[in-house]
Amino acid sequence: MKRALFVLVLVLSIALVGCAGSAKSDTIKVGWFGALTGDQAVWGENEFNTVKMLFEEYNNAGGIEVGGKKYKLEAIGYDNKGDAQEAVNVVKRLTGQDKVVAILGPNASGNAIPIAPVLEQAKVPDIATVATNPKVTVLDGKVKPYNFRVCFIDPYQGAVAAGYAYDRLNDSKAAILYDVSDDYSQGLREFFKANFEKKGGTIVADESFNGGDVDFRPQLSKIKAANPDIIFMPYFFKEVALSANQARELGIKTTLMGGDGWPSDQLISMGGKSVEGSYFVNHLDYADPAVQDYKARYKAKYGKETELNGYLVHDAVLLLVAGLQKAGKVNGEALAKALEGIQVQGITGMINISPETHNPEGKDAAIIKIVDGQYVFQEKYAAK
Amino acid sequence: MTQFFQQVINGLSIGSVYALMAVGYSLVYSIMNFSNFAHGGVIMLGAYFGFFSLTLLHLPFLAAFLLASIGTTILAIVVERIAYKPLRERKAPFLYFIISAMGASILLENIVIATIGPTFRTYPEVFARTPISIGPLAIGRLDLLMFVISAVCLTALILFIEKTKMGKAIQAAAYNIKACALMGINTDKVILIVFGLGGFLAGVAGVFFGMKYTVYPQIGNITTKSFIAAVFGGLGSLPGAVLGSVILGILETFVAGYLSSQYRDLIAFVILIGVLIIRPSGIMGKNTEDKA
Amino acid sequence: MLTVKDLHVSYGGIRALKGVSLAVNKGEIVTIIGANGAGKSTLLNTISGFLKPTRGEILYNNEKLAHRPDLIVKTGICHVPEGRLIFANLTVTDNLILGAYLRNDSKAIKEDLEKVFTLFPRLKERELQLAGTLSGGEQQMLAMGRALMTNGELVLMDEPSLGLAPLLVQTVFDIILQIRALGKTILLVEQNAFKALNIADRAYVLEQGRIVKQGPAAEIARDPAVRAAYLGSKSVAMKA
Amino acid sequence: MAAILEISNLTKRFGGLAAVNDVSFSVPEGAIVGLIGPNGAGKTTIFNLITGVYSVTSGDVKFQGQSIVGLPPFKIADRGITRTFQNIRLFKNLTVFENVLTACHMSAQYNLAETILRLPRFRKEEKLLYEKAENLLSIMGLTERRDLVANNLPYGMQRRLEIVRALALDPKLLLLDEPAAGMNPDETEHLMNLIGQIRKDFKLSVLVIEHHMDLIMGVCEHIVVLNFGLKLAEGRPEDVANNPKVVEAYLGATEEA
Amino acid sequence: MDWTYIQGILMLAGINLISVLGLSLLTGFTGLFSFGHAGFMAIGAYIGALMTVSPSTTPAGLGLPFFVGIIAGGAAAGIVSYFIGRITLSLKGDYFCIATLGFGEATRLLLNNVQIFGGSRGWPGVPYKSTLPVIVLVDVVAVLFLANLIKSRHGRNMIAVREEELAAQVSGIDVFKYKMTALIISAVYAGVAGVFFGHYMTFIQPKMFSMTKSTELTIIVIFGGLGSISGSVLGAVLLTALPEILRAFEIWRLVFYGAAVILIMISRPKGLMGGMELTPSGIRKAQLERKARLEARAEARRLNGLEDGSADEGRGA
Repeated sequence: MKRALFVLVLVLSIALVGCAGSAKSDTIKVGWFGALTGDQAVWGENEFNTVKMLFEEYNNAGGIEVGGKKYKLEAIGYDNKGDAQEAVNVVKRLTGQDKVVAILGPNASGNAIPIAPVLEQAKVPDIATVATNPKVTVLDGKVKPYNFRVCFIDPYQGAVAAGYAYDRLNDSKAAILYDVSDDYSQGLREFFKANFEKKGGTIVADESFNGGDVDFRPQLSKIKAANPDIIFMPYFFKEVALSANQARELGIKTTLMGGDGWPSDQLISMGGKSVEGSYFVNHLDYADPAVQDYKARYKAKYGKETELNGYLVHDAVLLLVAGLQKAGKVNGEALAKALEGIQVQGITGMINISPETHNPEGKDAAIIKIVDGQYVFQEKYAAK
Repeated sequence: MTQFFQQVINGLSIGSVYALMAVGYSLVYSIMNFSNFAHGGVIMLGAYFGFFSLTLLHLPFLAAFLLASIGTTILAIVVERIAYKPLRERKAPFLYFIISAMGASILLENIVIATIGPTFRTYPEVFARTPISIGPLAIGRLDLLMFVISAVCLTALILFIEKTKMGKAIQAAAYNIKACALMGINTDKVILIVFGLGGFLAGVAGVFFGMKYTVYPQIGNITTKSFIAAVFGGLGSLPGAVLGSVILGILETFVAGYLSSQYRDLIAFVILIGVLIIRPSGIMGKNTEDKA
Repeated sequence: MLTVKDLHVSYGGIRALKGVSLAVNKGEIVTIIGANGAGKSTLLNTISGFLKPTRGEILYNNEKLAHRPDLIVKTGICHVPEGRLIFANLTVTDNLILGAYLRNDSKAIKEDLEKVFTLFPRLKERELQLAGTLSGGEQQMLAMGRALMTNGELVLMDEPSLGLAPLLVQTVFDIILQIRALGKTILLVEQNAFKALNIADRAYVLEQGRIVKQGPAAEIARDPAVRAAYLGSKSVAMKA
Repeated sequence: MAAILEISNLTKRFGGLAAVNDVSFSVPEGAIVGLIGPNGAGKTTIFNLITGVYSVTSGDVKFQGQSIVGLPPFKIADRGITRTFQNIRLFKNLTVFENVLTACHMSAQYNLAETILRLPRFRKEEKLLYEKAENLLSIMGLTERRDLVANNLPYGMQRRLEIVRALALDPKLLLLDEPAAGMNPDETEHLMNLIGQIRKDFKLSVLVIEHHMDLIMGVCEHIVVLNFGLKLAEGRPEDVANNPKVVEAYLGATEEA
Repeated sequence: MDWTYIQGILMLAGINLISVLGLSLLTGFTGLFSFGHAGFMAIGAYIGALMTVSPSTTPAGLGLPFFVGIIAGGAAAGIVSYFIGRITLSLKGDYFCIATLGFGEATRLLLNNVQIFGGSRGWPGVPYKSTLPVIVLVDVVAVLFLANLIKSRHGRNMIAVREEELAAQVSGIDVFKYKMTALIISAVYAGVAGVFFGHYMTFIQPKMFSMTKSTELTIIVIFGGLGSISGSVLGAVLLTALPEILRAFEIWRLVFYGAAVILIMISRPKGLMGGMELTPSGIRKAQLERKARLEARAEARRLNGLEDGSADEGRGA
């Protein structure tokens, strides 16, 4: 008992000492959080690495100038395991304990939605990366003052996918398989379905699974029997690869289609031939000259390819720096004001933050096809 | 009709994965009378062992298989020594075992996350993805192999339990561990062997799981299901675990295929509760009578 | 053959044995009588290694016994437990074979199996039946047969007549004599003090975890205090 | 004297085996009745049947003229039958006082809402319960050990505590299952006196299972002998003791009997 | 440390404490283990939110005051627990745990499919109502209610059920009723905790109430010590704070957590405070017990000439 208490006190004191390191006045602390463990850890790691790399680059160049003074940037990142409750805790820690001026991330809408009250209380803005649910920035028709993002939103993505499948690929019978326990997947499915039907197509099968499932053959067998022209799979690459493999094992040869949950190195290594010839909606074209420089820098520093999230967090950093410079002072509230209506040329396109929605308006989507294990850009496509 | 048979094949295939896992739960339960939740973690590590044997050591498939299974056998025994043996010696109530097992399961999962990393690993393609077609029906090559190896492993296990002296000792220990000791049987060794066997099967299950799906630290969901299958068949009964797994596999497939895929898991849990109400110790579980 | 010296055992927070000393010589039947809870079963369970003494020692053929049941069986002590504890989920033969778990001499095992079947013809009839379906008496026979299969020299018997009909009780005691005739030494714990004293050579009276009397069985059986406490009929006779 | 407990044609089967077979006897009001027989004769099973722990296969158990067959154990306890156990079943991790206090619960009526809000009735009745428990402990000479955890009591004291706990229910009929097991002759004699005393003080009837013949012969007015699930004999102690069937089956056929 | 940050941790600890207290009654005092209490929290959270969410956000919302939400959430969980209890309380040991696990998971999966609550996408827009003073107040009330209950005949009857079910029955205790009472009270506590949780997060999602959450609660109860209210309080505060403190250790913290659970089970299975209370009389009792234990040990030592702890074995809760 005594020993247990002693250990506890020790741990507590170490933690307190560890936290006591005070900030230097010429440093701007910026928070980041996302999943460093769990299904989406690949992306979390990629995001945080990118943030660290960019900050280092700024610092090596002497820092950034805000209001006539040079500042260094410091990134403080935490893992929230992709969990909403953890997200709130982490944001409380970042705003309260670490006193960051802004937060970058997360990539999941489920984690970005519940942090709004904490941000509002602390007056610290957050720039989400790939959180595509509309409710991240707007709730009850009111824009949340401290939530921003650099990506397009689900209704738009769903509409793009539906439009491209119906108009360009000339598919009229679509099947959907989605993750019923995932907010992102449910959202895309809903908007795809609505738009596809509005265009005149029919949904011949609408099947779902539960997050964590690894076997989709019962649903796929049912889909096979419905004989669709295309199967829409709005979920993340792990399940995409698994379900694609199983579909091929069942002898399904139909084209597959998905959203921005797809792009990842792992998709190709896991899905292999099964995902050949599939299409997905993406935030950018990997072959776009604008992104090549970043891609190369990342590869040089970390020895591996960047993921999709890296590009978006890259632009989130650009947005942050531009916002700080526009605000002219290191202050969360001022930064939030400055971000409204700001216009920044990012590597994923022109980012034009609307004061009404805090979304980057008018961002084109890129349609990518998997050919020979490569992501091949097809065209920029905007839903009408 | 085609879809019906296809769904039966799907169900059997899922069922055989469950069976390999469920038997491990039942085996331990039969002797220790508690649900060894750490089994899921051992299966997960089995998948990793197999993966690294193939990719880092470049072992041939069968050797990797064996190495992974030996690894999990040792791991299961280590878990027993650390997390359960002290409790056993103290004759602690079964719930302490369960909590300790949960601790072990959290520990295993997070050690993997902290050391190997949280990302998915994909097995090199040992078997082609193209199915064997029988008319309109498709059977995966891996599924077929898995079904065969599951059947072989489970038959071997049942033969071992039924026909060998050690197997008899295990059966005897499941009935009464004290009387077992009176026969000169080292009960500690019996318990180790049971955990070892469970661990071995966990390795087989893990490698198959990895080959068929993927490897990552939280393969929890499917192990939970296989645990349900074990309960369903009656904890402590090996044939029960196999039967429960097959039934659950087919049932789930049919719910997903014919009713609603949304409710697949929900129905699995509702059935679980239903079975417990009608037959509180599962289909083939041993009925313990409480005497005053 | 077996020597117990100043044995103290605590069990479930209770000091069950408080300095028990006794000896069993080769070829003897020694009985321990005493009330429920006097510590008789605790004594047997300690000898066969299930309980750890807090003090004292147990010597078998002048060697200290280990504290592990299986090793103790190996040295040649077998134990027919209270309540029989047969493996109800196995067949009669399997139960017996398990008795010979430590032995590798398959020929001798076969012979012993035949011996057991001669001793208990009822078991032979039910060879392939599940042990759980046997009657109480048959189960007791099976438990004894199973113990004999270990080929131990010293047989510990814990309440072999427990819960048996009078007729069967007599059979059980007859069998105990037959087992002795096979050259075994027997340490018998029994509630049925009369019958036990009848067949035993020597006896110990255990009370409250202590040996309060010892001596030749016939002498103990005549002791008035023992009769009053455990045999009943004398005191009844006195009152009547 | 009217019978407080009447057992008629009571039978209990486990699977095919009859553990209790067509047994009938009764306990007169205020009497101490002994139930004897070899181990496994079905004595404890009869206790379990009376107290509702086992379900009755056939036959009837009447308490104060009303059948109690099919009632759950707690309702039977409520009617006024309580018992002790062969293998002591105390609330092991509670103190002596807490054991008794718990069993006093039936003397209080306050409900849950009164409890969590500590309303006057709760406080009044709780005070009475404490007094009752203290009182019982002092009558039974356990006051000194009041704060000891039951599990740490010596064996004899545990048996005694079990009886006190049973008395806390204000029973009309007390079933004692081998109360003298593990006691030395001194303690047994003490217990004999105690049983006689509580019968008088608490105005109850007692049915007792015991192997100690001294005790049985010393306190019982009436003895029922069971053997192999069947009633072998019953009657006054001296008659039973001299019944040749009883002597053979239980007391032991000896050269001199 | 910054106050808002500490406040956040304290609020979470306070919320956890409410459900841990309930579970403590069920597990620590009545001896029933549940792996499904996250299900009751979920019911509380959703029903509570249904009451308070403004109709303009979600059409189903009633826009009622917070206290209505608390009462409704707790009551809903209580009512559901009654039906669950009816069918599962007769199950024994592992099977009861498994049935509760099944219930918890089934609740979550069901909520995944209820579209008016946003399904698995979750339900944003729950008003932020859980403030530290209110949570502390509810905690105090919850502790007082529980302490009063434990020290009454009802509480003693529950403990009797845990200690020795058969003896409890023949002592006139309606075992089923008391198990049911304990289950309902614990479910109401969990439900209320769920309401506070929802109104703290302002966003609820079925996956917040997974089996992991249930396990976490059970682990807190055991960590604090079975059969001790003070233990539950201590456990809830420490274990909610611990992951936050260990956050600096990032990925290794859950490794420590798992190891700690095993360590507690094998070395101090009664938890921090098993069976003891931090009240004057509780401390006195603990001292008495300690004295008795030391005496027993001294006696054993006198007998053996060496240390032997066997005297205090077999006293596991």
